[in-house]
Amino acid sequence: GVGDPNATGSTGGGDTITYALSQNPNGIFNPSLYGTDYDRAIIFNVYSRLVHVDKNQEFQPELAESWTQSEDGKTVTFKLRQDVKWHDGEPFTADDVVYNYTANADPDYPSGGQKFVSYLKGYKDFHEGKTKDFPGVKALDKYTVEFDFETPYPAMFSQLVDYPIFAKHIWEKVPIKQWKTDVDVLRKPVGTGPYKFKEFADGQYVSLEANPDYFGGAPKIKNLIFKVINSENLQAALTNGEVNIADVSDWNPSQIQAYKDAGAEIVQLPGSGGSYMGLDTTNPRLKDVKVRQALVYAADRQSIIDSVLYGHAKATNAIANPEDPNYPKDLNEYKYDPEKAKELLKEAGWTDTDGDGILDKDGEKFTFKIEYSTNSKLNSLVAPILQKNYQAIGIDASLASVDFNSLLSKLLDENQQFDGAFMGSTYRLLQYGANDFWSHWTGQGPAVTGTDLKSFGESASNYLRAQNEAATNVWLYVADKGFVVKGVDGFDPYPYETFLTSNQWTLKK
Amino acid sequence: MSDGKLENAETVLEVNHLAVTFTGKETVHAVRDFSFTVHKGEVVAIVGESGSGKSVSAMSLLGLLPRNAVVSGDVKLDGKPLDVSYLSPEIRKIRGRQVSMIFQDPLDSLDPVFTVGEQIAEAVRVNDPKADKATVTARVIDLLKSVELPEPDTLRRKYPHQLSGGQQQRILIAIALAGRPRILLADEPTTALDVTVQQGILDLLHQISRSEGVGVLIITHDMGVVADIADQVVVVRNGALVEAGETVRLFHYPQNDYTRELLDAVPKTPLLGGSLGSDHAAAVVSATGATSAPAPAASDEQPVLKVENLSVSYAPRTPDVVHGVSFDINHHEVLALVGESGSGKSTIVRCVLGLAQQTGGTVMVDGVEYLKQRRREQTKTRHKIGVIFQSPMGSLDPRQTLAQSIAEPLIYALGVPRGDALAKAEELMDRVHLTRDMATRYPSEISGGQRQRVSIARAIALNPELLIADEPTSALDVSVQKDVIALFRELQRDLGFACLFVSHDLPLVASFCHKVVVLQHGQEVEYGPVESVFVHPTTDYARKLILSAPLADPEVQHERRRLREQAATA
Amino acid sequence: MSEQQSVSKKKAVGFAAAVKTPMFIVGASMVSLIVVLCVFGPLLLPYHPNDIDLKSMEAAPNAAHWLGTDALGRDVLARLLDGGRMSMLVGVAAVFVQVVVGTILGAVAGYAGGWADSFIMRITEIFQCFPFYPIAITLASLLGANIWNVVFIIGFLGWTGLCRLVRAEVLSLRESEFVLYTRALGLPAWHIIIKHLVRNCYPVILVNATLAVTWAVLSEASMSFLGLGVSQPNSSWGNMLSQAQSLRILSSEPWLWVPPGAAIICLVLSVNFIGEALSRAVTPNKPHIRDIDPPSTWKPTAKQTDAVQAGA
Amino acid sequence: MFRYLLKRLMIAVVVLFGISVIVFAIVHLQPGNPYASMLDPDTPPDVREEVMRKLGYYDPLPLQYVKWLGRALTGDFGYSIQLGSKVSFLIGQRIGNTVFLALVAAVIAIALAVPFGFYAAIRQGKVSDTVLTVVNFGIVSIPGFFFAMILLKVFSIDLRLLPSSGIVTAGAGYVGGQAILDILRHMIMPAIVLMLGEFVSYNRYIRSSAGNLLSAGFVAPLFAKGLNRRKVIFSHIFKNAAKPIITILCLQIPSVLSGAVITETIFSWPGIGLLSYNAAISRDYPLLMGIVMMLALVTLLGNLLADVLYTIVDPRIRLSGKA
Ligand SMILES: Nc1ncnc2c1ncn2[C@@H]1O[C@H](COP(=O)(O)OP(=O)(O)OP(=O)(O)O)[C@@H](O)[C@H]1O
Ligand SMILES: Nc1ncnc2c1ncn2[C@@H]1O[C@H](COP(=O)(O)OP(=O)(O)OP(=O)(O)O)[C@@H](O)[C@H]1O
Ligand SMILES: [Mg+2]
Ligand SMILES: [Mg+2]
Repeated sequence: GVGDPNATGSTGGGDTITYALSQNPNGIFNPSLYGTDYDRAIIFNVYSRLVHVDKNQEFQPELAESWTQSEDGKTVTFKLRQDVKWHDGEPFTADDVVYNYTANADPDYPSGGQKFVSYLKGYKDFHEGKTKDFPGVKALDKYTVEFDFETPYPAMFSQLVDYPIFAKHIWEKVPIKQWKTDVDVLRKPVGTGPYKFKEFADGQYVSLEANPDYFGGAPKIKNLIFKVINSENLQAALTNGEVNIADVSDWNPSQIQAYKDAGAEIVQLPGSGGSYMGLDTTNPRLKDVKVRQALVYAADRQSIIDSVLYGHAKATNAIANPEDPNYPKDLNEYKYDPEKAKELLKEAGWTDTDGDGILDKDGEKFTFKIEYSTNSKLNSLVAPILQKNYQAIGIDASLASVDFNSLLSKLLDENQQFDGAFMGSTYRLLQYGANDFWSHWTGQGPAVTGTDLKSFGESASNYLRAQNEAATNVWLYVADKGFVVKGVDGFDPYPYETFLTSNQWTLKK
Repeated sequence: MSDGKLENAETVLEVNHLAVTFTGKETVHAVRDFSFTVHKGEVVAIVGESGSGKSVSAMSLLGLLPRNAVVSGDVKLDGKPLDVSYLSPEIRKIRGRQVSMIFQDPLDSLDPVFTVGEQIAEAVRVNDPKADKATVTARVIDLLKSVELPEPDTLRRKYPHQLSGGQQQRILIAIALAGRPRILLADEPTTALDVTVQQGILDLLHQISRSEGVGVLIITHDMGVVADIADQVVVVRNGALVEAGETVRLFHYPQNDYTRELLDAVPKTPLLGGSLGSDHAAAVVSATGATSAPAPAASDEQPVLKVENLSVSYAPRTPDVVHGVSFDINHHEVLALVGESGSGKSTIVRCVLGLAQQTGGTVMVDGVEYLKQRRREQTKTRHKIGVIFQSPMGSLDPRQTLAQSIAEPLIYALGVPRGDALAKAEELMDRVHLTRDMATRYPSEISGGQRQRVSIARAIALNPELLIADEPTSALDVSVQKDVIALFRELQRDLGFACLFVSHDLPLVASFCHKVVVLQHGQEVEYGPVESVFVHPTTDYARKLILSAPLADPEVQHERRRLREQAATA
Repeated sequence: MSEQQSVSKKKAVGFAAAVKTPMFIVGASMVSLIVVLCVFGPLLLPYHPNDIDLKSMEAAPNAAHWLGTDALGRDVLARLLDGGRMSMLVGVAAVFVQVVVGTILGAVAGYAGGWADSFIMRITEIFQCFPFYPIAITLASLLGANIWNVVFIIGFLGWTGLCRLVRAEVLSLRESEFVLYTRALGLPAWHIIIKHLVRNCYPVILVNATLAVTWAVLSEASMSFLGLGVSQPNSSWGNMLSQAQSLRILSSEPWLWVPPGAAIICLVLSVNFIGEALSRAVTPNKPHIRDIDPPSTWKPTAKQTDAVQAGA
Repeated sequence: MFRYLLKRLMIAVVVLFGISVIVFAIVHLQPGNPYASMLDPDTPPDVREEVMRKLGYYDPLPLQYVKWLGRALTGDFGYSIQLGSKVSFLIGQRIGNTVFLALVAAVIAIALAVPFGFYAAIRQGKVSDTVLTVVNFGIVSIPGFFFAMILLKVFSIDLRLLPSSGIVTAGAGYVGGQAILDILRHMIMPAIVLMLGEFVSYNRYIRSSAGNLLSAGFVAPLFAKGLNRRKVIFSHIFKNAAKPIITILCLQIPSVLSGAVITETIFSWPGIGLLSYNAAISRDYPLLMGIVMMLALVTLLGNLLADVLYTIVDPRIRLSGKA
């Protein structure tokens, strides 16, 4: 680090890289149970996955050496690497993989489980505890695993990318029911990844050390530390040399300049997290697709990107990453057009009959409550802009901020109605339509299907077109992902994969 | 005691033209021109009305005034001039060594978190810094013995709050004596104490001045105390000397009008005077002016207040404070409740009014146990009772004007319209000789005597059948007290109410009441007509109580002291 | 008696005396100035506090925007004046809730005694034991974030102190003889409580209320910092300050934090001055004797000598 | 004494019970489902329902409370929804940090407040007293979080003297004196921020109680018997002031702990304040209940401690079953 090492005592020596986490990890270091990006950061350095994505967003082998898929898409077979050892020296085998997914389907599994598992053969009976036998996944030999699907589910790969494999010999000692609570096992993860877990100081940091036996090549530094620093303090920590890598949370040029002044460089890549305002399609006022389209037209989304995000974002017109290969190029862009919005509203029967500047229909005024969660600074800037946009076309828009969990549970409650709610999600590969649940939108039958990745992709594109047409959300943007990097070489992230090259990271001389 | 000895005695303290002014938001000339002299072995009493500068004068001699006090005057201690105008090193040097002070409120004057032994030891060490621990302890025990405290060795380990008021006062005296001072300044040393305890302290002071030759300057407003102990009296008013002289002379031949007024205000009480035992009820009646009170009604009539076997406790599961007290009061009759402080007088009053928990017995007003009645009837009975509580300040709401205070019972009890009630209030103020322009004042803006009269006006607003007056004069100085009693008599004659009169002032009781109940520790020890109880007390306690009440008559007091001393040596 | 007389005299004229002290004058004029500015100021400004101007975001103070603009190009001065209304509303309303609840419960507990007292005191202890922020956050999400909830939360969690003070005061007043008198007279309890007990608690209530204003204004700011205060698009000093919570703004855009920060400090400072002046007036200090703090010269000052001579 | 303690403990139990009922109610009256965020939003509704049923979410509220109470009485506060782990484990991990910080802050605050408070009391009404008063007001009127930011800017960014957050240098593995020094350096800023608010209330309180003591009835008699000023103030007034000082120390416990929320948030100090903040934000009600109950217990014990300490410093006070 820069700065006076004596004064700051920063990173403990020349062989340590410190990565800032803006919040404390929950300490759920189980690769299939973790809930936050902060836990994920640790898990992705300690564990490995069967597959990962490359820069072109294609699936590449990791723990799996190769795989094959049957014609009908119902059988997928993985050949595993044979040179992999767990951090405690035990060998990694097909049994571990089978154990992972059997546990996922177990009745006691303390969470929802990975989606693709529920498409596997015999899932229902096993999950309901009717049999002890789960035929959906089996080890053909020590290094071969076969998945058998009831219905083909090509999107499984995206889940394999998200959920690393954990060790059978560690976890089978704990009853599955207690997996989320057994601190002793949860907080001492044993993986196959580039770094070994060393210490979790709750609320402060997680320290990892290099795994010399990593099958992808031993890391070049000795220690990797994830330190909890809230984003307000980041600038101080960076200046002070307490941190080497951190996320950019504010694209304000003067903030970026401040980071640069502190001796850091900025690494920018297309983001994968999208923001949008969900619309309740069952809401009487919003039932009419014209009204929803009007709401999209009336939102000056480009200005929001240009001002609040200083251009560091892409506009979206569906719940998917514009970089996604299945994202159709021909979606309606809903360019900012308040006149068109007014016209659509008029067609839908909303006019200002009493001249008070607010649209009405059948004696009811067009009110619109924009709900957003308090824990995002960005939302508190975007929401007032939308409010102004809507007020400009005669909608009586108001703002309501609640904490994220209240908002979430309100959206999840089918009996509650809302107007517009700010949401954000990570747009994962091959996963579409999950958020329709919130809009209460059922327009596009069985959302996304296909026997192989290609047919699945076409189906996905059609789905996105339908969603775009139905205007179930006011899609806002996918903000670029930014990193502040100080004194580190070899930091080479790309979408979905921040840590894939963490074994290549070195400190600048 | 021989006068000749005193005349030759050397002068210890000579104060001439003492003046003290407080500067600040307003300038107060607390002491204007004050002079007096104290000789060796002599007791000098300073008397005067409240606020006349007595305490300030004493404090100024020790430099114990706040910074905003400007002191001037010629003070000579043992013939050497002492500069009292600032906190001079000499003043600090004489403190506790040559001049000591005994403060008025004993508990308030002791540090609560140190044992009394430690506090005396501190004073000992001031005078003898090199003394070792054993010496100091020995001296502390000596001092405790000299102020006649029992078991000095256990006592010195106690904290102030563990001692009785009289013991605390003795501790203060012991502290004052620790430096073997030439002068003892005693600021109302007995005001907070019971008459019986008071007597002991006065005897002690007297003995110290005689045996150790200490000059004692005692400040008091009680002429009985003066008569009891003082060789010389200095009368002060508005911060200036009015008259000074030898005690007996001053009592018999006061020169100054104010002195005369002061002495006149003292209730004349032949009943308690002289030797106990002579029977002269008729003389009493004429001498006390009790003739002005109408004769008690015939005894076959229903008593207005009848209390039978009353027991009271303040909190559940705590011992009773009053045990089985009985008495009754007829129309036109005044019954006195007397007894030392804490004997349960106020408690009985509260219980009669339903403000304390009755644990046994009955309270009947006009023949009914009104406290057991329903709310509505009970309220009706309550309106027949007038109440005057002990402290004149506490009994008026500081945020109500006088007229509002007086009118309140009329408005809220009888439902008289506000305007009428306020008009009636002004009439009542006339009756108690308050000017109408006071109607809009607040209690803090009038004097204690005036407040007392407001309370009386308020109590009679509903034309009570029964008046309950709890020590209505305890906090007043004699001159104000005299006015209040006169008013009282007048009202009683006009309204003819029955009256329960609580007091610890026996001379006053003797001159004003028909019957008396003597209380000790919540028990009724005597009950009967004033003449018989006071003249022929049947219990030792009553006798002691009656004898301890100092009379404003130097000869009587000297005679009593002589008898006591005889009894002690015998 | 004379001492009692003089103390009570000071009490009765206490507030009047307080009004003349420099502390009170400074505090009161600062508060009045702030009130006037916030009430009438917005009427004179060309901008609405919520007007967004994405073309001039975070602009430094200039001729058009005297105090610059915020992250959405809104005029800082307009938001400052408008936010002042919110902050003061929070302060006053929260205190109102506290005073009403605290006084009523305290007076009832003190007067009624017995089980009612125990019951109310247990409730008070319960509320006292609530850790402020966790409960405030929970309540905020129960009620939604808006100004009235801030008022409610601050009032709801803040009344216990006053309740205890009023109760203690009432307990001693209850035994005072003017109250015993009204009870002996058989006057109804509500009359005694309102006309005598509560009225005599005014000094305690007033002094406590000024402290509570401070507490409310600062709590609103802290709640804004935690995302629970007055919410967008409305401004309050607290949320303006909390939006300026970044080291970047702190070092390079002072117009975003200096005005709300200074405004909070001024308001709190002046309210504290008023409170202090009042409390000094109602609790007169007995002057210390000379030895406690001996004057350096040990001689009467010239001023004192003059006063003595003038009076003599 | 024993009866007194027993009675106080019984009251404490009643109060704790009341707190648990109220907190339980307000937490559960919040709209929506506390477990909502536990599952992926795209979990199918039937799976969601099943998980909820297993968790007892559909039980009637009173039953949920009784279950909670039953476990709580045995010292089991359940598992955190958000973090999975046992509530007692989570609290145990954090409480020490908060207590340490709060204790240091309180000690510094009292160490400063006593001399300043006494000085102001002695100089009551003088210019120096007024100056101190105004300084005090100045300190309280700065919002704590704001002050913290300014400290950060000055000491971490501009001067680069102090680390910006945390308790220790991550992964440095210092031992012995170096470790202590490291912690101290991390603690300076949070302790100052937490301390200042406390300092003002201690200072004001001590000023007024010392002021009352200095004009108490027993002061003049002490001088009258010839003691000097030093002896009067340092021996008599100090000993008498012990009670007010204990009062404020014990009674400020809840405010120190809740003040820690802000400080801990800013300086990423992993304490109970931060934990409670997160628990409240994420409706982690088992954790929140656990923390609230623990803080309430600490508050009550603080009050009790104050009362018991009084009897030591003030011989006038006797504890009895009454009152
Ligand atoms: N610190 C002070 N500042 C201003 N005035 C004072 C101060 N102390 C006493 N006084 C005034 O000085 C006058 C004399 O007071 P002092 O206490 O000497 O009266 P006193 O004769 O002892 O009365 P009492 O019998 O009631 O004790 C009173 O008017 C009182 O108000
Ligand atoms: N409110 C109370 N609670 C408990 N005990 C009390 C209360 N008031 C008085 N006592 C006790 O009751 C006893 C009698 O008190 P009371 O006030 O009746 O005495 P008193 O004869 O009126 O004395 P004084 O002459 O001092 O007025 C005393 O021991 C006192 O301590
Ligand atoms: Mg006096
Ligand atoms: Mg009494």
